[in-house]
Formats: sequence, C-alpha cells, structure tokens
Amino acid sequence: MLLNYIGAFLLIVFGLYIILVKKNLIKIVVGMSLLDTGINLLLVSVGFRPGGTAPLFMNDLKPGSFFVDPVPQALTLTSIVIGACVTALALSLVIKVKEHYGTIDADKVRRLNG
Amino acid sequence: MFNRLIEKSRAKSPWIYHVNSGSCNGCDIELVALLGPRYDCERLGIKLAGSPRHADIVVVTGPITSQSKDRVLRVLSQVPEPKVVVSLGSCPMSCNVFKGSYSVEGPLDKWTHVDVSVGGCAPKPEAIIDGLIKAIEILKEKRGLNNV
Amino acid sequence: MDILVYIFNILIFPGFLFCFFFGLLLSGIDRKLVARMQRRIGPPVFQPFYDFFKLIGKGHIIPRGAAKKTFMLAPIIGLLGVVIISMFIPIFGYVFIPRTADMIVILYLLTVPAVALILGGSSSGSPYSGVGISREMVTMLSYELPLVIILLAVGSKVGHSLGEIGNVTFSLSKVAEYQSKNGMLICSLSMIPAAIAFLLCIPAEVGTVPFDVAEAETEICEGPLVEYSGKYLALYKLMSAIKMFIMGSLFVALFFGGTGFGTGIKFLPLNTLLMMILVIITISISVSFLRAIVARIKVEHTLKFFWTVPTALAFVSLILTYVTTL
Amino acid sequence: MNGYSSILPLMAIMLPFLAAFIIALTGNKALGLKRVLAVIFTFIPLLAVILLFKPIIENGHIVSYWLGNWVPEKTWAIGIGLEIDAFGLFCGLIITLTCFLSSIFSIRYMEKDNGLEKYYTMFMLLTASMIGFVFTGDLFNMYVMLEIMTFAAIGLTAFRNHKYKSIEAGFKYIVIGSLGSSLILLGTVLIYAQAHTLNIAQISAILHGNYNAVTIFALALMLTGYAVKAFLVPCHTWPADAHMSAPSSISMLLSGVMSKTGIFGIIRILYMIYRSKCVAAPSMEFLMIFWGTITMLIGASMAIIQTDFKRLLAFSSVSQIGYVIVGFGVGLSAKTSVAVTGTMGGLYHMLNHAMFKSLAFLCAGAVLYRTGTTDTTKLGGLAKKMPYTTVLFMISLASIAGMPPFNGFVSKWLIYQSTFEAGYWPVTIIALLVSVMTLAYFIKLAQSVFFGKIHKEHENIKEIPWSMRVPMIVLAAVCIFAGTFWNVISDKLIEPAAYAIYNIQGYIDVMFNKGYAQNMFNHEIPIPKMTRAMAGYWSPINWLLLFVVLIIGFIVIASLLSKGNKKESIIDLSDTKYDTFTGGEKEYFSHMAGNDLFWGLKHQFRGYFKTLKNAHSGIVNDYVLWVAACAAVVTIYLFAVL
Repeated sequence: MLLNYIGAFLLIVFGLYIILVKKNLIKIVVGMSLLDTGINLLLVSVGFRPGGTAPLFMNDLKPGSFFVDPVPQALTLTSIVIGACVTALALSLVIKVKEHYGTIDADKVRRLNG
Repeated sequence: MFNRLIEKSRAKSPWIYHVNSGSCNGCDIELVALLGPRYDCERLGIKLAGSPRHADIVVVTGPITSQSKDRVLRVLSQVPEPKVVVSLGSCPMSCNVFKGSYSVEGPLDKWTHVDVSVGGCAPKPEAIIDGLIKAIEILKEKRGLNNV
Repeated sequence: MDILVYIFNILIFPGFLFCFFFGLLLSGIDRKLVARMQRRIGPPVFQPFYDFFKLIGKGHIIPRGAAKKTFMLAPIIGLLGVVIISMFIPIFGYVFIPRTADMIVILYLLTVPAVALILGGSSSGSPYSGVGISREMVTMLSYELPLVIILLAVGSKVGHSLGEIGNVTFSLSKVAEYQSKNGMLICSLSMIPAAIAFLLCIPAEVGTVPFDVAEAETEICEGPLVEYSGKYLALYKLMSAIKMFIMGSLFVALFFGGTGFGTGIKFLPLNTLLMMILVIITISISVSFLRAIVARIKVEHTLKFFWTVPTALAFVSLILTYVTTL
Repeated sequence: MNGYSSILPLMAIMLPFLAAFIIALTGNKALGLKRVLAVIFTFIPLLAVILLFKPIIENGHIVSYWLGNWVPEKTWAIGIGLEIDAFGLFCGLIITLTCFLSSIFSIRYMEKDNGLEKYYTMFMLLTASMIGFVFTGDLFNMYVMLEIMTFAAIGLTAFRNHKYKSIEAGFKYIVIGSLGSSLILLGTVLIYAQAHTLNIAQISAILHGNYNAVTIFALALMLTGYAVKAFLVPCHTWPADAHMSAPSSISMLLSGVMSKTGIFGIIRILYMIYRSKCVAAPSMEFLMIFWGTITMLIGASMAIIQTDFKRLLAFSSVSQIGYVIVGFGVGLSAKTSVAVTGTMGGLYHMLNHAMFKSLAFLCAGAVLYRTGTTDTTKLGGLAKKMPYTTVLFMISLASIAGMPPFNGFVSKWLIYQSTFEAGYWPVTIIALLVSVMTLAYFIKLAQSVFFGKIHKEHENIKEIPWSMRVPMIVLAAVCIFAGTFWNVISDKLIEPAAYAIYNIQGYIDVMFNKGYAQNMFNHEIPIPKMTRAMAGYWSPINWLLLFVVLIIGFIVIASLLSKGNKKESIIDLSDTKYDTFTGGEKEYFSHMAGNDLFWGLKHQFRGYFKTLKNAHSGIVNDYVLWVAACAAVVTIYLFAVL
C-alpha cells in the first residue's frame, strides 16, 4: 500500500515539475495528464482494503469476505473521464496555438501579458 | 428682478481673456501689471480667465499676423455673448511699425468689430484701466437676457 | 409638519439657500483676504455673487464635440452632492437628518463633486480637460489617503472613550457628543497633527492654489472647466464655493465640536453664527493664507506631498491616540 | 415542505443539461429556435429559483433531495444529495438571473459568429453546472460540476478561435484551471480518506473534533483550488486573459458569476466543513482578510495600467473579489456582531459585483459589437452615438465606485465598518483607497471610450439593438434598487443567506434526522443573531427623499432663472463657435485616452507598476508556479497556526 502512495506522490510531483519547468506546450499537457493520473492512483488507493474483493454481488460470494470501498472506484472512473477531456481539449488548443503563433514554446506564447 | 440683478452683476464682474496676435509682449506685460498690487484691477472685479468660454472682454494685443489671424478670429467666435472686444496698444489699431510687412494682415477692425481701442506703445496701465471701464460701459449697454 | 421642516431644512437652512449665500460669501472673504495679504485692495466681498449672477445671465455654448446630456447634467449632480453633505454635518451636535451623519458617507459624498467635475470635463471633449481630469483624479487619490487616516484617528480617539465596537466610531454626532462632554478635540495633544493634516487637505479638496494643478488656468485653461460657459460654469463655481464651506464646517465639526452654546435647536442661530465664524477662521488659515504665499506645485509632487507629510501627520495622530489609550 | 419544492432544484439543474444535449444533437439546424430554446431553458431555472423562495426564504426550510431516492442508510449518506439552503439559493438567484440576461444578450450579440450550436451547447452546460454546483450537497459532485463549468468556460473562452487571444487565453485557462481543479480533487480525496463519505453535511459532522494533519492539508489544497476559481491573488492571472478574449456575454458570466462559485466553495469549506477550526479563529480571519486585501490592491493596481476595456474590467473583478473575501474573512471573527456585519457585507458585495460587473461587461460587449474593438486607445466619443450604453455604463461606474445611492456603496460600507470594528483598520484604509482607485480606472474607461473625440471610422455607428439593451437595463435597475432599498434586499436575501451560512446544524439535520448534528457535535452550534441594526447609519429612504426634494427645488430655481430665455435660435454646428477650444487652433483630432491618463500617479509609483507589469509575464509556467507557491504558502501557514 505504501508503494501506491509513494507512486501517487511521485506522479503528482513529476507532473507539477513538468508543468513548471518544461516550455513545450505539449509537454505541459503531458504534465497535467500525469498529475491527474497521480491523483487517480491516490483515489483508488484510498478505497483499497487489504484482502477485499471487487465490489460485485455474485452468487459465489464467500461468507466473511468483504469488499474494497466501491465509491473511490466510481470517483476514479469519473476523474479519468474528466482527465481525458482535459487532455483532449488542451491538445486541441495546442494545435490552434501552433496555427496562430507558429510555435508551441511557452516563452513565445505570451502576447497577453501585463 | 433677476434681469436687473444680472445686469448689475455684469458690470461688476468682467472677466477678461487675453489674446496675443503677434505682439512684442510690451502690452502683455502692461496688462499683467494691472493685476499686481499697484493697479490692482481685481477691485473692479476683473479677473483673467483661462478660457475664452469664460470671458466677457477679449483683449487683443499685437498686429494681426497672417499666422494668427484665423486663430484670433476663431477664439473671438468662441466667446459667448455678450462680449466686448478691446484692442490694446497701437498694433491692433494701426499695425504700428509693422505696417506694410508681408506677414501682417492689417488692423484688427478690418476683420472684426472692435468696441474699444486703447492706444499707446505700450499703453500705460491707467489707460488700460480706462479702456476696460469703457468696455464695461459697453457691456452694460448689451443689456438683458434677450441678447444671449 | 415633519415633512415641511424637512423641506425647509433641505431648501433653506442648512441646505440650498444657506449654502449658496454662505459659500459664496466665504469665497468672497477668501478673495478679499488674499488680496489684502498681497497688499491689494481686492474685490468687494460680494464679488462671487456678482460673478455668479453674471454667469447665470451670460450665454452658454455647448461645443460640438461634447456629450451634451452629461455635459449639462454633471454640474447639477455635483451641486446636489455638496448641498446634501451640508445636511449631514452637525452644527455643534445638532444634526438635521438624524442617524445619517457618518464620516464614510461624507467621505463618499465628497467625491461626488469631484466626480461631477471629472465627468463634466470628460464629456466636453477637449484635450485640455482630458489633462485636467487626469490631474484631478490623481489629486483626489492623493488627498483621500490622509483624509481617511485623519477620520480614522478621530474615530478611534472618540471610539476608545465611548467604548464602541472595535474602539472606532465613524458617527459624526458621536464625535460631537464626545466633544461636548470632554472639550474640543483640538485641545488634546494627539489630535493636533491630524488637525494640521486636515488643514492641508482642505486646499486640495477645494482646488485652490498649491494643489489646483487640475484647474490651472495658466497652463491648461482651467482644465475640466475649459468648455463650460454661462450658467453651467456658474454652477461649478457655486459648487466649489460650497465645497469650501463644507470642508470648513467639517473641520469645525471634527475638531471644535463641543464649543457651542448648549445643544439643541434653541440656540441654533447663535450656534450657527459661531460655526460660521469658526469656518471663516479655518478657511482663512488653510486656504487663503496658503494661497497667498505658495505657488502651484506639479501633480506628481502633489501626490508625493500628500502621501508623505499629511499622511505621516495623520499616522502620528493615530499612533498617539493608541498610545494614550493603552 | 411541499412536494413540488423538492423537485424544483433537480429541474433547475437537469433541464439546462437536457437543453445542452438537445442543442448538441440537432447540429446547426434551426439556429433561431435554439436561441429561443436557450432563453427558455435559462428562464426555467430562474423560475425554479424564484419558486423556491417561498419554502426557503419565507418558511426558513432547507430543501433537500436525494438523487435516485438513495436516502441515507442508518444515518450514513450513500447517495448524491441536493441541498439548498438560503445561501445556495442566493447564489442560485445570482447565477440564474445573470445567465438568463446573458442568453437574451447573446441573441443579437452572437449573430455574426458561426458555430452557434456549439456556443449554445456550452452555454447551457455552463448554466447547468453552475446551478448544480451551488445546489449540490456532495463534495465530489461539486468537483464534477466545477470541471464541467471549467470546460464549458474554456470552450467559450476559445470560442472565437480565429483570434489569437482567445486561443492563448483558453490554453492558459485550461492549464491553471485544471491545476486548480486537481488541487480541489486532491483535497476531496484526502477528506474522503478521513471521513469516508462525500456528503458535505456528514463530513462537517464527522470532521468536527477529528481534525488531523491530513484534513488540514486538504483544507489548504481546497482553499487554494477554490482561490484559483475565485481568482484571488496570486491565482488571478487567468481571468484577465479569459475575460478579455471571451465573448462579452460569456465574460459577464465568467466574472460576474463563476468567481462567485469559487467563493461559494471557499465559504462552504470554511464555514461548514471546517466550522470549528475556522469560525472564530483569529488566524483564519487574518489569512482571509490579508488575502482579500492583497487581492483588492493588486487587482486595482493592475487595472489602472490596462488599456484594453475588457482586460481592465477583468482586473477590476479581481479587485472586487478581494472586497468579498475581506467581508467573509471578517465573518470568521470571534466577535459575533462584527462577524455578521462582515458576512452580510460580503454577501451583499457578491450580489452587487455580479450586477455591476455584468453590466460593465455588457457595455464592453456593446462597444465591441458596434466598433469591433475594445482597445481603449482606438476608441473615443461613443457617448454621442450610443447614449443608452453610456448612461448604463455611468450607472455601473457609480455603482462600482460606491457612489451613494448606488448599490456598491452599501456593500462596501458594510465591509469597511466590519473591518474597522474587527480591529483591522489598515484594511479599512486600503479598502477606501482601492475604492478611489476603482473610480480612477473607471473614469479612465469613461474618458477614453465614451467621451472625447470620436474616431473617423466610428462616425456612422448606431446604438445597439433593444434585445441587447434590455438585459443591461435590467441589471442597471437592480443596481439602483439594491442601493436605494437595501432594507428590502437585506431582509429578503442577505439576512437569510447569512443565517444559512452559520446555520450548519440545520443544514446537517435536514439531510439526516433531527438531532444528528447535536449528537455529533455534543453541543448546540451557536448561530449569531442576524440583525442589520448595527450596520451603520445609512438610511436610503431619507436620502432618496432628500435627492428628490433637491431636484425639485433645483428645477424650480432653474425655471425661475431661465425665464425669458426660451428663444432658441437656429444653431449652426459648423460655426467655429462650437469648436473645441484648443488655443485658437483649427479643430483637429486630439483625444486623451488609455494610458495618457493618470500620468502623475504612474510616474510617482513607476517602480511599483513596472514590477507588477513585469510579474504578469504571460508565460504559463510562471503562472503555474504562482499557484503552486500559493498552495505551499497556505499549507505552511495553516500547519503553523492550526
């Protein structure tokens, strides 16, 4: 379990690092995606209970067995969908940026300043 | 009653606007001297206004040069009624020593109606005050609101 | 009956007519005083009345480039603004409209004439008035800071002893009440810097010589007023005259509050007379005296001056107040 | 509780969503019908909100609705609940009213654009998600609604994608906005890990007394996340770009309403979820007041140096949000009477800001619609051509600058009063100064856009059509009404909303059973007494009477004076008499606009303004750094004090 949390933490930190440092707009989008993934991993890990089974009601449910928390899984699903939307929208905006500016360097895409 | 009040006030508070149409500054200095402690024309209610829109009396100094002719006439037209035009010094009266110059467009009354002319090069402050009082008399004549 | 008194208040006594007469008289006295200080004879005391009526009777021109409605409405709004303030300032504890006398209301209402001037100038479409409104706005920003701190200093001085919430009161009538019990605020040491700062703010608020860069008639042809003529100009002149009276009476209300002959309407004529005398003294010190001896300063210097000297004075006052109440 | 009232919130949320799908599915056919559809489907939520007035405001109920009838099992929330208290309804009213007016404005405003079905799809999504955000009682649902809102807003920002600025603004918005959302999601996850529920009411009951490092970290993250949505400094960089480049009907929603959703989130967190940690905690009070003060100061300073109409308005929004946050910051004070004044000031300013800033943005839209530009250096003299717009802009100017008797005065006054009563007198000074600065940059707009000389190419423009004027007139009317009859507004809206903010017990009990909250908290939760009696000496009725009498008196005097002056001669405007006086020169084009103004101020503080201008570098990495740094600072501060 600790590994999950460390992984989530590392993903978030790497994502943030990429957004902060990389000047390529596509890399920034990748960083955002990474950040989302880290949070999703954290979200799933929160609901995990050691020894729990998948939250499905089936006939061969053994007595004494218990589920992992189903709510975070539902949340993760939503969050993944939202993350995909963010990535898609951001990438399409990057294409448009390239059309208008001829570059995807963040240092040059700064006509709106001051 | 208001009309009488206004007429009375009009004589008591003539604000002057000073236009320099190519003067040698002699008359201008004399005009400024009027505002000083010695001649103090503020006791007559005279005040130097900053904009022609505020003025009752327009004082023109200098011969009308061709550069300044249009501008003087425009400023004169921008003064609201009732107004009195005073020409100060010999230049606007007769062009003085500048007469015949290629750049002088003749005396002021060639271009517009002049109410009072104060002669002299430059006129003494006493003369200017006398001229302004005459101008105030004319201002009084333009009586009533109907002239507005 | 109440409503009649109310209308009387608005139109005649502390309101329109009184402001009209006393404001113009005050500015006449100011002009006479300045002339005497400069060893001139000076205009008659009633000169502003002549000026006013002359302007009323004079023709007016609305320039082609002006936004006509705003151009015509702005002076009226400004005039109404100052007349309304006059009712919020108590005369030695007597307030004409109860429960409305608050310093912040007055602070805001004091911006109304300035805004009216700015809007009027702005709508006249002249480049001179453009420069003028820019300067007027900067002047306004500069005097607003010390003014706020002064009011806060007075408020906390009074609030501390009255035990208000947060130890501050912004109610002018409470300031008057405090002064009638504990003597004038000007007599307490901690309030003297604030009073000096307020005296320095008055010329800027009124727009007279050291800080009249917005209406400098020799450089920018009276700035926002350049296109005004006739009766609209008269309203502006009246407005600034009344504003002078308002600032003077605000000073008296803040720092000379408790000196009246008793309280209440019984002594109102006498109180008003005393108030008028005090206002004349205030204005002659802060406006006329300064006007006669100082030249006009630039707009950025105005800002610098107000954000250093009067602000520091007001802060000294505020800190002294806190120190003395600890 | 009536049967219909519990279904109304669902209607208010679902119908706009439905409309969005209908519009999206049918493609670009029958655009006229879609316009009408948009107006109708934004009117229905407004109607629903108004119908909810009776049960919520008058009867004091809190309406709740469990989606899919997943009611709590053994007082444990398992479904998604909608819960509308007076505060939610107050925000809902602002949202629905503004959206409705925006949809009317869009009819003509957007007529020149193509791809309108996409516009209306996203417009309806935005409307629905905002309503959903304030009506929901579920923390994750809030996040989802926020994300939908952000998407729709980004899509609408980048809608005019033939302009470079829309695209750039859209990209910056999506990076910073999704970072903010990520912070909120992270906070939500951490809270879920502690409380194992997502229902706000239940979380606040469970978390009471059980705060630990994780929840405080979550508080810091969520606070920063919502600060991004409410654009508090230093997370204020995206609105300037986004508001400037979005169509004005959308800028109005972004600045007038979407910022309020951020504030809504902050309030729900501070006053409800972290109730016993934050309310009556001087350290939190200090944080919020400090944050708000910085926000109002920097927003106003940035606004003064802008030259673009809408960009200036965007920074002005930042500044005004600072006022709201200061108000709510005082609301956290331990002195209850002061706290109530502060909260009421904050609420009132929320309403007012939505109204006058929307109005200002619509004026900008009107200018853009007729002239095609919002650059103040290229505009001027529109007052002669667009008198209605000018008057409406003047109303918004007077309101935002807080001229009595307009609405800005009342709310600002409440905020001043609360700050000095709370002992934060430096904030009062700064707030008053910022108010003058607000006036200054609005004067700048008035001078450079509406007054002065008109440019040659704008000489033939006309006034905007009536369908665009009507929403603006409605907003202006609300501005005036809220300023003069503040007793009514205060009674009907502000006091119930302020009560609802503090009434956490009722909020929890409605969702579960009565006594649940008291059981969890072990004591009765105090609600400060709501009264506006302490709120100043302002009596607008008096004032109004004064004004009317004065005007009548003035008219009488004026008519006396102008007796015999009726004779009007024919005016020849081409006469040199009507020239502008320029020292006798021939009249030529000269117009003081944009950055020509306030030279003295800018010169004296050139170092400060230059630093600020350079700090807003336009590089997206920098802006992200600001947000991250802000999150770090807030986290450190919260760990230090809580």
